[in-house]
Amino acid sequence: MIISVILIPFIAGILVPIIPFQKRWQKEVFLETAVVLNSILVWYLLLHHSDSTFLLAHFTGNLNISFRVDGMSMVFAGLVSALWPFATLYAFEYMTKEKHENVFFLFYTLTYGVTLGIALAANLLTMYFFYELLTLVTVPLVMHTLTREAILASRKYLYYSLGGAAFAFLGLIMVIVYGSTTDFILGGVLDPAKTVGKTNVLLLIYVMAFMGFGVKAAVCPFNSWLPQASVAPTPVTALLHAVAVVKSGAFAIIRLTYYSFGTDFLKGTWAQDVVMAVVMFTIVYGCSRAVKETHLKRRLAYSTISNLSYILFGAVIMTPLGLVGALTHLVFHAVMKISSFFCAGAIMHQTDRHYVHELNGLGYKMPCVFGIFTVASLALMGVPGLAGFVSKWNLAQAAVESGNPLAWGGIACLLVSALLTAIYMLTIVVRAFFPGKDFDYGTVSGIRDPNWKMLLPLFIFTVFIILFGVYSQPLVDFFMEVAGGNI
Amino acid sequence: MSKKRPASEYQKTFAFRFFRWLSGEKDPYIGEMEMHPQEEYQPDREAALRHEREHDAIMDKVYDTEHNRSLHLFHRLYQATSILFCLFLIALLLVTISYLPATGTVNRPVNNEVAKRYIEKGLEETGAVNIVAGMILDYRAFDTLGESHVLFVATITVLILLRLNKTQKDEAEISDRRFEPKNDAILQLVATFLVPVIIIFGIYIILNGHLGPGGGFSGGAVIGAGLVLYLNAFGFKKTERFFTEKTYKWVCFFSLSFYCLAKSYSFYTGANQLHSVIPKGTPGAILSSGLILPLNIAVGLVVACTIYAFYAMFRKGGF
Amino acid sequence: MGPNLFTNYGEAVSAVLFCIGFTNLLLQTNLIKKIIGLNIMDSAIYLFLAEKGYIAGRVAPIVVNGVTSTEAYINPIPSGLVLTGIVVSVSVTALMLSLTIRLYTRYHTLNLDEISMQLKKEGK
Amino acid sequence: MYFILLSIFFPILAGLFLLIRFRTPLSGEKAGTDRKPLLVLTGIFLVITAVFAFAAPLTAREGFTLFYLTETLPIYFRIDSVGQLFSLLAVIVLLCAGFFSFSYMKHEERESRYYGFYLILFGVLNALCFAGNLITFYLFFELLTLSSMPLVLHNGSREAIMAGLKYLFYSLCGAYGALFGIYFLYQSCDTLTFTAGGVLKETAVTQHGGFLLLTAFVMLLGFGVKAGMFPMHAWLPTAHPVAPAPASAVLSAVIVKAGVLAVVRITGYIFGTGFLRGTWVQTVWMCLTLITVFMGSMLAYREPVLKKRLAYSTVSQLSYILFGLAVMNEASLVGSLFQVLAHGFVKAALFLCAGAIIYKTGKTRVEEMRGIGKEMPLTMWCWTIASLGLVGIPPTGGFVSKWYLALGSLKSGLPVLDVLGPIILLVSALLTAGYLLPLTIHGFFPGGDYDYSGLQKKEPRKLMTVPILILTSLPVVIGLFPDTIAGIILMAVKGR
Amino acid sequence: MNFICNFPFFSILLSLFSGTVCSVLPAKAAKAVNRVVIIAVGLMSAVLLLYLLSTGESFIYWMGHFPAPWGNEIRAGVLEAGMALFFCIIMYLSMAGGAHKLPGEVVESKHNLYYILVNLLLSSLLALVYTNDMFTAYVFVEINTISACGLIMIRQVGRTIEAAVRYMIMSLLGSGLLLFGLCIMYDLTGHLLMSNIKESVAQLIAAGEYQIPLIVSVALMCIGLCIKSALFPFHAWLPDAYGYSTVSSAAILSSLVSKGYIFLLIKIIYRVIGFDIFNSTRIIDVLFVFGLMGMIFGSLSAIKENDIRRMIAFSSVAQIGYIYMGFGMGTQAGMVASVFHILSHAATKSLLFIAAIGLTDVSGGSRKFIDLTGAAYRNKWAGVAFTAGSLSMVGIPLFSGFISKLLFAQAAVQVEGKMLASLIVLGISTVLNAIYFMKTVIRIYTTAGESPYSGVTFRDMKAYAVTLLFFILLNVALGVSSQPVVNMIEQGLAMFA
Repeated sequence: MIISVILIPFIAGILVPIIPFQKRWQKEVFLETAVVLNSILVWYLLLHHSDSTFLLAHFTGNLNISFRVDGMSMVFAGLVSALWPFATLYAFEYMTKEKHENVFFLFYTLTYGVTLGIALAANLLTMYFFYELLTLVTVPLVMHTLTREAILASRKYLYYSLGGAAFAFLGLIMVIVYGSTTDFILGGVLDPAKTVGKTNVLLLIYVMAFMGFGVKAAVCPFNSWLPQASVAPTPVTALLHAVAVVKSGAFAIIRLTYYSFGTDFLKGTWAQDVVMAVVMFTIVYGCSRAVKETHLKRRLAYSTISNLSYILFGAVIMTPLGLVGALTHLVFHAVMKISSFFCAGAIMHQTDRHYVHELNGLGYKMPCVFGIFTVASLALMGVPGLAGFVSKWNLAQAAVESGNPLAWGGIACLLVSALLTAIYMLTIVVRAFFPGKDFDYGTVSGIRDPNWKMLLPLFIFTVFIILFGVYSQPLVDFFMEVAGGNI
Repeated sequence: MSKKRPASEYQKTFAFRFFRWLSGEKDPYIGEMEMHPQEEYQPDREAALRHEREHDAIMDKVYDTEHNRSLHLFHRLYQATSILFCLFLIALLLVTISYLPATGTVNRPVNNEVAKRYIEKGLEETGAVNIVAGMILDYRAFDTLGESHVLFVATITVLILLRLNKTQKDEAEISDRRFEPKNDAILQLVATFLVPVIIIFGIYIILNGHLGPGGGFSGGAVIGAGLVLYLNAFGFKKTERFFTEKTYKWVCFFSLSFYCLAKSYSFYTGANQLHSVIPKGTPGAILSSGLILPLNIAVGLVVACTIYAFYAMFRKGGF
Repeated sequence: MGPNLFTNYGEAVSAVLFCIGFTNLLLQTNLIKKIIGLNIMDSAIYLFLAEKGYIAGRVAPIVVNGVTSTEAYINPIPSGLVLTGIVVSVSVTALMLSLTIRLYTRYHTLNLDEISMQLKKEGK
Repeated sequence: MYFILLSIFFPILAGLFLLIRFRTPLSGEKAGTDRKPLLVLTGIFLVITAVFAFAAPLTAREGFTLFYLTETLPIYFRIDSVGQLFSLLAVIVLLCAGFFSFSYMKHEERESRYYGFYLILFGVLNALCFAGNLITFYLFFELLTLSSMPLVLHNGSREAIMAGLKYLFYSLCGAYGALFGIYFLYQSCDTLTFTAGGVLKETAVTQHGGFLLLTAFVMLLGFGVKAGMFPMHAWLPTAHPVAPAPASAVLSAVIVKAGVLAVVRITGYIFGTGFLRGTWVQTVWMCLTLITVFMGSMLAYREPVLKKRLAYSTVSQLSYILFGLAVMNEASLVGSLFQVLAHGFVKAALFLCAGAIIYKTGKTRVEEMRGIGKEMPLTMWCWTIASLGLVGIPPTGGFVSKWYLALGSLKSGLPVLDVLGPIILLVSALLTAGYLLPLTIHGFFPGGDYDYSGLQKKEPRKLMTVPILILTSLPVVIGLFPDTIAGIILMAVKGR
Repeated sequence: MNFICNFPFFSILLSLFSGTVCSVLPAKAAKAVNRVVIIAVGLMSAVLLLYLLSTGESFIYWMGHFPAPWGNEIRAGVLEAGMALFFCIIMYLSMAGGAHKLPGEVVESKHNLYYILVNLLLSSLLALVYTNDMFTAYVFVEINTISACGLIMIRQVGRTIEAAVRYMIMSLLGSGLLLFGLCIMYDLTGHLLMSNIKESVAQLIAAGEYQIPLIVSVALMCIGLCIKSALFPFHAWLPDAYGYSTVSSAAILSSLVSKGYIFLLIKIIYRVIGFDIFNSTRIIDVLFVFGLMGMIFGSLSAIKENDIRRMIAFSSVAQIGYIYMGFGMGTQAGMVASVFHILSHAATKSLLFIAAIGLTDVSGGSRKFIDLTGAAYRNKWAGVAFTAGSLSMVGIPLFSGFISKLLFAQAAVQVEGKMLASLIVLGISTVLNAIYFMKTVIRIYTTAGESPYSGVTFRDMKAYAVTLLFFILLNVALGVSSQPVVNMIEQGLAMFA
């Protein structure tokens, strides 16, 4: 059962180029059916999860590839499987303008399976395995257009991701050697008997592994791949580089911190300070770069960098509340960012405009898209009543509650970043709706909102942004349970 | 404000900027927001060409060994370090040697039961009077098998490197004839006398390999030397009557095959504790000591041919 | 410094020779000189081995008059090793020489650095 | 209860309706002929909202929770006297400015957008006044910024857009500073509901009182942005000149008062004056307000553009209020709240006068306005009276408020500042006279060499003059009955 | 004695003899003989391996009628048999993969000479694997060196000959040092057989005699073999030698020849000196440091390289650095990791070389990256294979490279003083690997407009494609079911002691 949700996307993906579809819609129906089915299966699995571990294969020694559903995996798998059908729907429409569709959908669907693999992995090795695999299946998506930029971007993406994985690997080794098991157990698996006297080394390796996984989560010195990778088609940028891939990095860090090394071991050490400082810097850095960036998708990518570090900030607070904050932002940011990216994609798809200064006056021509974009912007800023506020609130509360002065500084970073978010998001909105006095409306004539395939996901995401903003309690309670280790 | 300053200078002062900020005329962020789009990548042919030219120029400079100071410096440095390293190695080895057991004495690890048995039982077990020959061709025959194949593989590589194909060979022959001492009377006369003597001496060495100093390799080398002398005196035309590449090939093949098979038999019987059918013979006789004599002959043939082949190859690239 | 340096003068000489050969092999740019260095090096080792086999006052291990007593002969093993070593050295020398010939006919120089330069200029 | 909700959500929905219903055609030409339905609708909506807002305090005084953002974050409304006071100001000013803009906005594009956001702003302001806890307050404080920004950048020129953004970012910056405080307060307070005397936990105060002081300071600075306090005042002089005059009036009279309300709320109702009094926060805060007072007046004094001059004046005058709040005793508090009313009406009147001048003559600089009193005597009379109110000449409200402020300051017993404060207030009042009255003087007495021939009657329509008149009369009225008003305020302050 | 015990001897002699036989055969027949011999030896090794696994202990085989310490001996254990089998597999695949290129690279009349060299190389590798005698080892090292040199320069362009010269010079330096060390060792112990030397060494150590010469001798042997296996500072000959020789040669050289020397070094460490004694010397530290430097500098050079085959060659330098790092850790686990890496690197590197040639073939024979653009579309099999090899090199799970990385890291963690250094360098080196291999992979999957070169289809290169497939399978097999292999290595190393 649990393996089937990983395999179905693989099979479906591989079938796409193999089956000779007569018409486009047949392919669309096939893919969408597969994806939706899989998502339903995932949700069924999550709702009826048992605590047993499914062992797929022995790898070497006592290492094995196995899967299990626990709280964290429920969050991530649920998120991914909820978003994927919409993203696929959106991709159908978007990809009408691009070439090599089959290859695209092949890897796109493969990525679904791999991401679920990361989510459902029961131990560190399995997660690492799928983590590496994720890099590989997403590279073709980044270089899809095969332009010079795409090639450079994918190259950088590969270097960064694989290099990061190399350092994350060290963390894996540490857990293998000094832990009692590699399975994920809330509170960590390090064996105190083995770690005596090795604390500093372990912490150093933790920092390295953090940075290693952090590459995917675009932690500061290793973030430049993400904006570059936005040359990929928008469904990719939206889903992968705002949700699946980058969140995998954050997810992996959470796993590493809470489930492998254990917060008891890490909390209050210099390692925590170091990673927190890095994360805080990234929060501010990402935003300030976003302000300077004029390419729309790259700007959003920088925003993603900063927001990912929110999640990590929650994670490195290393308290249950921190985890709650991280999870909240993990989910909420996914919805907000995917919606803003889809807006960007819709704009690019309808108008072929990529730069912020080209968006003047489009707000009147594409009211739906820009309305949704505005909502997403406000949510990202953290206006109360929208999703962003709740997650930021949780993060900040966790930081306050932790009593760590550095974390208090982190709150300041969050707020600075919120201000910068306002700058880089609202300037777009203002441009679109208030183009200025001498704006020539002739330049935007003939532009209109995209069709329902694009708008439907957007609307649904917007509803969720608002819903989460005003009624997030069950979800947050669920996260509490997860963080408390009750699920 | 007693003295009037020009406006441009005034505008640079801190006070002016402060005042502008105070009165809300200056915004810290405005300059940041209105940016020009980033330039699309344009393949610039001019730049590429220029780059190429620069590259060439740099390469010229790098390969200009005459005038490259850093290269000279590097060479000097390399030499100096090498010499230092070698001096260090000498010192190290000398120190090591100073700790080694004293040469010429009996009580050394070297003079242990191994040597003792070779000397005491060698004659009995191998039938060879020459203990060294017995040792290398019987006790430690595997090494020697390897050794002969070293020679073989060396010949093969020389062949690969220097053997010419048909057309090249003809050209080489023409140019070779030009330098060949033609009909040098003294040489030919001396050779007429010496070559048989040398070859017979070589044969003697081979055949007595198990009885006294000598053996396949040394004998073969002597024979080879005789052949080389003959070649030098009389030229390829004469030698090709009896010695061509084909001859060489088959002689080598048969000798080595014999060597291999014979030794295989010996190893196989030895390892499986089987009785070997090869008789040891009477120690001291020519026909004695089991396989050693035939092996010496085989090695001798191979070596003789190889020495000749080396010479021919070096000189002309063929036979 | 150990006690036996002057007793082992033969080995000492061989060590010095070895290093001379080694240095030549490393430093000489002329290929022929390199090969000479190689041969010096090999010969040094043979000298070393010969010294190892030597025992004062004894003769070569060829059985004379059926005397098979350890007191009579020197150690035969090093001699055997030298014999094998010589063949190897001959083979290697032949190979090196043929390589040198090949390079000389192609580049008309024996200087390895110059050959490298020319190769790089060829750009292949 | 319903009236509260209605007063909040009716204008917001009405505004959204206007925005969608009267979408102006894209070509950018003026709406022109079909202004009427828009104006009528807007007028009706405004009046209805005002009625709701007035009715709200009469019908319900206990609080209620609308919904929960998260389990512990209720959106909670409650009406208390301070809120009511601010609501009163807001409703009057918004009504007057709204009607004024019916004629003023004739020469601007995209009126429907203006009115839509105006109505939304109305609702948000009501919500802000009636907000019962800090989270609710914060929510609407953010929305206030967002909904007022379109008014600022309404005219669409590049400067306007830049000014709008500047306003937005300064305000958000302040709001986030406040949010920083809220994060910490949440853990150190029993509840975030506004309660007179503060809600700080005893334990929190003893444990990290120093940090809480810092928090308070950050929050004061943050909310102070909206109130134009010194280090973050720069948005005001940028935003005012480019905004339409009625928008400026609202901005200057009401929206900045939201900052004041915020400061009142956090000092009086969250931290409690007892916690802040006598600390370094109070000292620094007072210094900042005094600097602002003086600086604002000086800048206004040397500013040639009329609306900008008024903006600087707002900076200066608002800090009177903040100074009063910072002194933190009863008299000063009364003075502050009195000043809120007085300044609100006066500044609205002044801006509307300026708007009328601009609307009729297109003149923006002070030196161009010689002889304007001959052209627009009614407007200029109003201007003069309002100016006197701002300067603090009895019997206007300005005098009363300043009196109370000085009284409070002198009674506070703070070292140095208790005397320095009134002195600076006095100097600033002189400067105020210096920058406002020349317009009157030159307007009515342009001097001997003035050429009267080019003058013509330019008095605006009634739709403009009536709001100005109302707004001008109000400060005089409250100045005439200072004791009554002060009594009411005192009651409000005490009964909080 | 079981008949199977003859197999090591048979395989050595068979390959030696086939070398001789090939000298009189025409090219076609020589090729057939070569293939048959490799297969036969492989089968024998496989049978032997099974036999050894079932008996669980190693055996000594007399080469002649005399037992140790008088006669020559060979010895077979699990590790030896496994290595022999593996070498055969790699060699067969390399030969098969490069066969179609041979006519273009080597003059027709010299083909049989080529096969002679290959056969002799195989025999020398087998002898190095099986030998129990130091001097035999020396002799076969020389055969190995000379035949490797022959394989380098059989494609006669200027570069290869120069590379061969450089290779010979370095090798001869190495041989000289090895021989000298050997002689000193002989002088100290009076033995040439490994088992006997080990006993004597243990006695010497116990008695505290001849410490300095002993260490110097070990050091000389180690340095000699390091030079021969192209450890970092001695790698100057390597790129040209691997980069310009024939395909099969490059594959064999990189994956087998240097591994033969390394395996000999392992034997010396275990069987001659004794693992613990070796570890107590400072030599392992030197090896460790040079290993680490090799990992870094090899990769750096590879990044700078603009020629695909030279790049792969430089990558070998780095990979050999890994192996020496494993030695340098001085633990059993490190050694296991190194041995596993020998296997994994051999499987991967030959795959890369063979795949690279497929790519260069469809790019007009140029190995410059710029010409390789889009090559993977023109030759799909080679593209996939190169990608697989690269991923293995980078250490992606499922491929063999990951396991060796895992083993190295696990081993490193257990070493107190060297843990951080090795882990960090491991990480950095993986990053560097990723950079140059992924650069290439992306390059070959890039289409830059119309390519002037035409592609090939599966029909054109069946044998080649199948070879690549087998290579990939081998790689994946090593990566997925590594546990038996690791167990075997552990068992084999245990047998060494």
